[in-house]
Amino acid sequence: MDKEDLSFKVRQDTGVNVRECYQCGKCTAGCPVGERMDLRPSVIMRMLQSGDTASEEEILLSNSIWLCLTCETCYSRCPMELDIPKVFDYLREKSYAEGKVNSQSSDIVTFHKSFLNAVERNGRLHEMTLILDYKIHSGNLFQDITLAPEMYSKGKLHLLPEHIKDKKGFARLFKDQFKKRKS
Amino acid sequence: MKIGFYPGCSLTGSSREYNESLLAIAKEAGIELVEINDWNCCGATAAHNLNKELSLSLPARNLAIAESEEMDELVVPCAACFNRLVMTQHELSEKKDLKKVISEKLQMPFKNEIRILNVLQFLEKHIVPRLDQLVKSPLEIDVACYYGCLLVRPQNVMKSERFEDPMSMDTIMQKLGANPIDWPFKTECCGAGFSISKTEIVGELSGKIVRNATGRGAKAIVVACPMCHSNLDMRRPAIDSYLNMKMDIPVIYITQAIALAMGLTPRQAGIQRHFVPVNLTVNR
Amino acid sequence: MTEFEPKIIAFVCNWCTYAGADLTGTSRIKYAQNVKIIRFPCTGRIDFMLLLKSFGEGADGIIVSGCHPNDCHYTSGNFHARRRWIMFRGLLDMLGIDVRRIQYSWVSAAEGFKWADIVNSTVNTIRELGPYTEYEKVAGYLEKEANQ
Amino acid sequence: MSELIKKAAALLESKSVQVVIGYGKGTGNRTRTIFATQVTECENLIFDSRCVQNLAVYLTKLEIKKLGKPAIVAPVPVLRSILQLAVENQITESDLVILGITSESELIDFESFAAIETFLTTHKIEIEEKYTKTIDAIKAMPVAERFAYWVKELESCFKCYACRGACPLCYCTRCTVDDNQPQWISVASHPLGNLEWHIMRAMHLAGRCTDCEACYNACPMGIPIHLLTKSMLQDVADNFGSYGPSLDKQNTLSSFKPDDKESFIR
Amino acid sequence: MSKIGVFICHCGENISATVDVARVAEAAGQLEGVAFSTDYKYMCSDPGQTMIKQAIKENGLNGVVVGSCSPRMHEPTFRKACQEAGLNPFMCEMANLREHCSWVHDKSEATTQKAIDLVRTLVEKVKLNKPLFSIQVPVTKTALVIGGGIAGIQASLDIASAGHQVILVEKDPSIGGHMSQLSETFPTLDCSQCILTPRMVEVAQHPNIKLMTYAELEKLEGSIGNFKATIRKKAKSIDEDLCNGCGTCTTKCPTKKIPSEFNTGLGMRTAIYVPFPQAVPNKPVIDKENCSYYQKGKCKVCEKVCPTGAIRFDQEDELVELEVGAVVIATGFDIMQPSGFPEYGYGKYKDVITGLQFERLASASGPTLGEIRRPSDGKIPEKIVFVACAGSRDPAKGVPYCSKICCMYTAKHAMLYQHKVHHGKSYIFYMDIRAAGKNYEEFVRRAIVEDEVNYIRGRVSKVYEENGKLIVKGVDTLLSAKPVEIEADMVVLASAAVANPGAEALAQKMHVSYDSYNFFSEAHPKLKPVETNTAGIFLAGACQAPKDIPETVSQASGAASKVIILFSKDELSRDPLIAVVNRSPAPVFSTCVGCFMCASACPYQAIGEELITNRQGKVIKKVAKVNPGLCQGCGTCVAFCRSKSIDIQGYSNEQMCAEVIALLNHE
Repeated sequence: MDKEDLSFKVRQDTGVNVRECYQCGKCTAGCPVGERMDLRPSVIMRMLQSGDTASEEEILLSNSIWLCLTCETCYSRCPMELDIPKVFDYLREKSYAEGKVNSQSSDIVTFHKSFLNAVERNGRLHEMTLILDYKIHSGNLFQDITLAPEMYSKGKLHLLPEHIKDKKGFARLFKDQFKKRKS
Repeated sequence: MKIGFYPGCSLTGSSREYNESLLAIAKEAGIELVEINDWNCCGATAAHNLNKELSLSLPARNLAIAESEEMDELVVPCAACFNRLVMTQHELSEKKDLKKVISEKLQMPFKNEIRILNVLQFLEKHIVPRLDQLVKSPLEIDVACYYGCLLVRPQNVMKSERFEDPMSMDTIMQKLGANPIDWPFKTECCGAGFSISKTEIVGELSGKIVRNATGRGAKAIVVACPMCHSNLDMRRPAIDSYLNMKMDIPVIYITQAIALAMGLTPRQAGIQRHFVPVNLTVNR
Repeated sequence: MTEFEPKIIAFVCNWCTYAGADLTGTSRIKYAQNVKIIRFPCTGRIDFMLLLKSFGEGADGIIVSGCHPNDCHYTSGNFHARRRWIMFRGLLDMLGIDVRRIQYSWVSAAEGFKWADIVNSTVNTIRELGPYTEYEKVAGYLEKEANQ
Repeated sequence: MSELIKKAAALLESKSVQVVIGYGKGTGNRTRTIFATQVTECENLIFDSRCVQNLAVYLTKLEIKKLGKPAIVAPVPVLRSILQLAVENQITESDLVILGITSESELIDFESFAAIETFLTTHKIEIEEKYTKTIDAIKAMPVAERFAYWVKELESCFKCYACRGACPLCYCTRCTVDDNQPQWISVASHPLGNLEWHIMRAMHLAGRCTDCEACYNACPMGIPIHLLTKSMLQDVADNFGSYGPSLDKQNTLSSFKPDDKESFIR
Repeated sequence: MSKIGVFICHCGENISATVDVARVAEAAGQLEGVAFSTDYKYMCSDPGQTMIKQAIKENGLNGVVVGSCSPRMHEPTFRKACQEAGLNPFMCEMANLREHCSWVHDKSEATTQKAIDLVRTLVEKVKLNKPLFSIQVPVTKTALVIGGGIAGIQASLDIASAGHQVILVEKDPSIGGHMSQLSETFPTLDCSQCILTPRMVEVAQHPNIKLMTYAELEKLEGSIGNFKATIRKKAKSIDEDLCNGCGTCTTKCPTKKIPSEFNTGLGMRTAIYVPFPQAVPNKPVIDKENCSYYQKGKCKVCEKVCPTGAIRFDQEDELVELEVGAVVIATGFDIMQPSGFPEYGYGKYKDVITGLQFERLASASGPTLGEIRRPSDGKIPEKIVFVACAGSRDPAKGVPYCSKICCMYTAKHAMLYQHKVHHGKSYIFYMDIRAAGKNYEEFVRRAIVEDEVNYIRGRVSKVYEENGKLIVKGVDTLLSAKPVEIEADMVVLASAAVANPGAEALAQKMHVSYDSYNFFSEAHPKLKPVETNTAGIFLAGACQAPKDIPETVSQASGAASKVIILFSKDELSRDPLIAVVNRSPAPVFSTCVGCFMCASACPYQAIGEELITNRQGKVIKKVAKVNPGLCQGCGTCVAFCRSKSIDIQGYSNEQMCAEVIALLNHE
């Protein structure tokens, strides 16, 4: 494994040695979103094994890594006990940091960003803030337009957020970490 | 003994009824759940998808707070929060250098030793032993116990033995007088965090779950996770559109089932907050 | 100053650990050079006097290893050896001879990995404990006398 | 102890034995060992609290054996040694007559070794608290300090082997310390040789020692070597249950249980 | 004066790649007492051995150290070479420079230094070696064969046909083993029972074979040539001499609902039963666990209907002691129950079965008389999914190794299914097709091309039931890992072949080594595949590792030939590495004081008493004495002896002490 290889970095960060994968495909077979993926989990493992730069780029640009639900089914059944979700976490973080998020996944990533924005702001998630932030950033202004009032009527939405008290200490956790990207 | 309680964000909002019913049954059983002070969001899926350090530091702050309040146990009813907290505890106990980094960020004493209980573990330990006295009106219906992903996987970290076919919720439901069915979708994924961003995926995955449960004769689906609940209940229109038919099977929290069996009113159990109407007297 | 290289002597039985160490070799698993093996027919043969002799001759650490309980080629040599180790270990401890310097283990003919692990972890332990200067001082008396 | 004298005399008289091994009055307040071969010599036999020497040591000595069949005055510690010697095939019942003495200084007859064993079940070896406390204190020292303590204690040993000579269980024809092929232990007295000698002596007594303290009593330098054997007695009890000689039980070290504790073995 | 020769082997490059062999030889040459030292490419080769022999003769060497591979590999080779040069073979020792040095360390100064240390240690040892002479022991020419499957049957027949006595012990009521359960065999598709049953009958009728069924090894003592085996004959509750095998009892027995082991639970048997119609011996046994009389004290129907009065309810287990000269272990294998894979639904869904169960379904003698019908409702399945590697090559939940036979039998299963259900569809999920064997690859190709079995490269993640179908969620990794879902009527799991549950206990009884999977270990993976590390005990068949039938039969014949070689002489020589009690001139005679702690510790009861008498015949001393025929040379007694009066030849106190000193002291 070359130090420049993505597989080497994966191993350093997650402890997963992709060479152990013998391509049985059980991860893909059990993946709830396998059908929808452009690169399926076992294929991504194979591409990582190849050490081929173009393949590595393809992985980071893929839709698959964002479609993964982290349901852990693949890991729980993998005969080699490879922690694929952890590998995907690493790939996602890298793809996001390098601005390589697949356009089809932008709503997923927007949602995650809105989520963390909301958390950073209040310390806890205020669902109303999240939904509004997501709507603005995703442009899906009319999605679930009837849902919010119904939730509100069932007492499931609060208009005002709760704040945590130790704002300073909490802000430290976000420092130098997750950057808001105004995209 | 003080039992610490970490509600998590959902329980203060979209899954209020889970919180209400849990506190109601704890009160019935004479157990005090002490909400830990100034807790924060666990970071959920978003944090571990985008930033590893945040995915560890956010849960770690809560663990450190619980420790500082000298809690022996911390009950985390939300399966997603539970999973993040346990994963963090595991990761930081395996990797000492990482723990050092996080501890420095927290600037709090942090031993990483607290015992974290999910709702089923909490019920088994503290409520089930008292159920014999507390069950007033048994629920005599066929139910499908749905565990989802986060309570059972990864099995080595969650310490779940029967991760393909868990039974702990089934056993509790049996004790409430219900008949839990044997079905193969107990731990299939519902679509989790895609509720808003990829609603159509939730419709498909949750639809398969609802279809199998209904097909096997269940009259209600019992859950222990706010995400599963909102996907199966609130996202029913997406499910119906995927299945191309209207499904009316209700989805209740295990804590609501216990509350009802204890004879509490549906309102006390928060049943009125559901999107799919709940009628549990079907096969009486 | 060069790094301290512990001198470690290993007393192993022919049937299990010696064969296990052979397997380590056949499997090309690497381990530290510090440990050198002396072959015995059985752990039952390993006289505590030889362990004592080893410290007297300058060993920093000792490994004693044989067949797992019930697996002894000679039925019960390892069981007898185990009793002897228990008593010997207790006595050494009472005398302040550091029992951490003697690693006892069971390594079967199939445990090539375990052998490498035992060797490496023992080398690390002894490296941390440092040279056995206390014993050397006692043992060195003779040499000093001869030199004078 | 007129009864003892009478009994001993009768044994010699009837030629049931050829020698009576017992305690007699020594110079000053001390006692000495008496080997009475004549009826008249029995008059000198005494028994009181000063009689602590372990007479069993003579049972395996060639010079004494030459005198013929012995009768031996045997208070409890001697009885224990006799039993252990029996376990080790060094004496047989027909070889000797035992003039047993209870802790209440009363004479007691033993028909067989088995009878001794039965008697000893009510006279179990017990390590006095003052010793257990000392042992605990030594074991509580940091390991290097403990080693230094013993090296210092053993410094005064000049290998007179009085400990060996006094021990009823050191009956080897040739002691390993005298073996030079190979030279297990160097003969000269120096720190390493002393340490090795005492380790070897203690190990050879592992599971055999009956805690008579003869070695310590014999040591001209007062080295607390009995602490080593006492500590090992504790180890025997902790690891294998009981200690003390037993005819049907084999020696601690020549027997085993498949489930002996082994927490220290990897 | 020692004149030692040191011979350092390069072992091709195996040693010389990391050890500076020339330096080792040079350093050895400078040791005191070393008269000759050299290195050579292959010491074990003919020129290498010649070099040793010449050096011995030319330099008058009286000791040899060969620094090469493990003595466990070539000690006999080099000792023999020395002997041929006129040197006592026990004056030759080996320093293990390969397994314990060059293979486990990188090339460095320290590695070479370690090699020098090892050589010096053995040089010091060999200086103290003494010429020893082999011990001759008589050979009992009876073989014990444990296990009556095809391996045990073949080994027994071969040994018996060579004219030696064989005792064949089988734990079940009949011989036949797993092979008798199989339907057809790959790659020829001949019927398993048709080729096996004649052999079974031959065993029963062979004058040299004594068959003991429903019996197990209880204890094995002694050593090569002279073992003493204790066999437990479990009570069959039948007088075998009186029973004529009419079968009336088995038809009348009222307890009929016991899952048949032979039919892997797919059929039922009675409490008094013959496992299968072709059983040998064809006489029933009573299964006490399930018999009404034994369990409830009432019934005795079998006794009433037996025409010969052969039922014996009071029969007890019997222990039989046998003298044997060699043992063949042929205890076979077992199938891993796939219940460790809950995702496959075995145990939950009746129509998810193992490969062995499929064999019974496909067998003409099976519960469906050879028709492929699914267990749940007896319907003929229209679609079958076979899952290969359902336990094998799965370190997480199964075994890491390849079970070797599954690829072939799964191809066979699919083929048999296609032959019997022409319109049916079969799918095989596989990872690799391992068809290395005569006509094996051709067989698999036939299944794919002619019988249209659908091979899908990928594993199955989950099997579950929906609407009466088994939904199999798999993947086709050859189509960009496309998820595949098949609605099947039956699923067959090729579960892993594992060691028998009793293998570990049996190995411990016989003191043979076994691997981490509890398969018995061969003495050398290549050159001694049928020997164990315990002389006189040989291996046949799948008890050593998963094997197919041809391989099993060849190994059985191999083991048999080893036994026949052993039996070809009346006496055999044993290494004289045994304990000896010292002797010295009068009046000491021996330093032994006769405490006999050695005797109580000896695992072989090899230590007895010797009475030393004076001229008048009076006993003056009782000392220990080793019986050289019984002593196995473990040396436990040596470490016990306080006066160092007992010592072991070849590992003597002097030698071991010299080794310790030499190992720890370099310049």
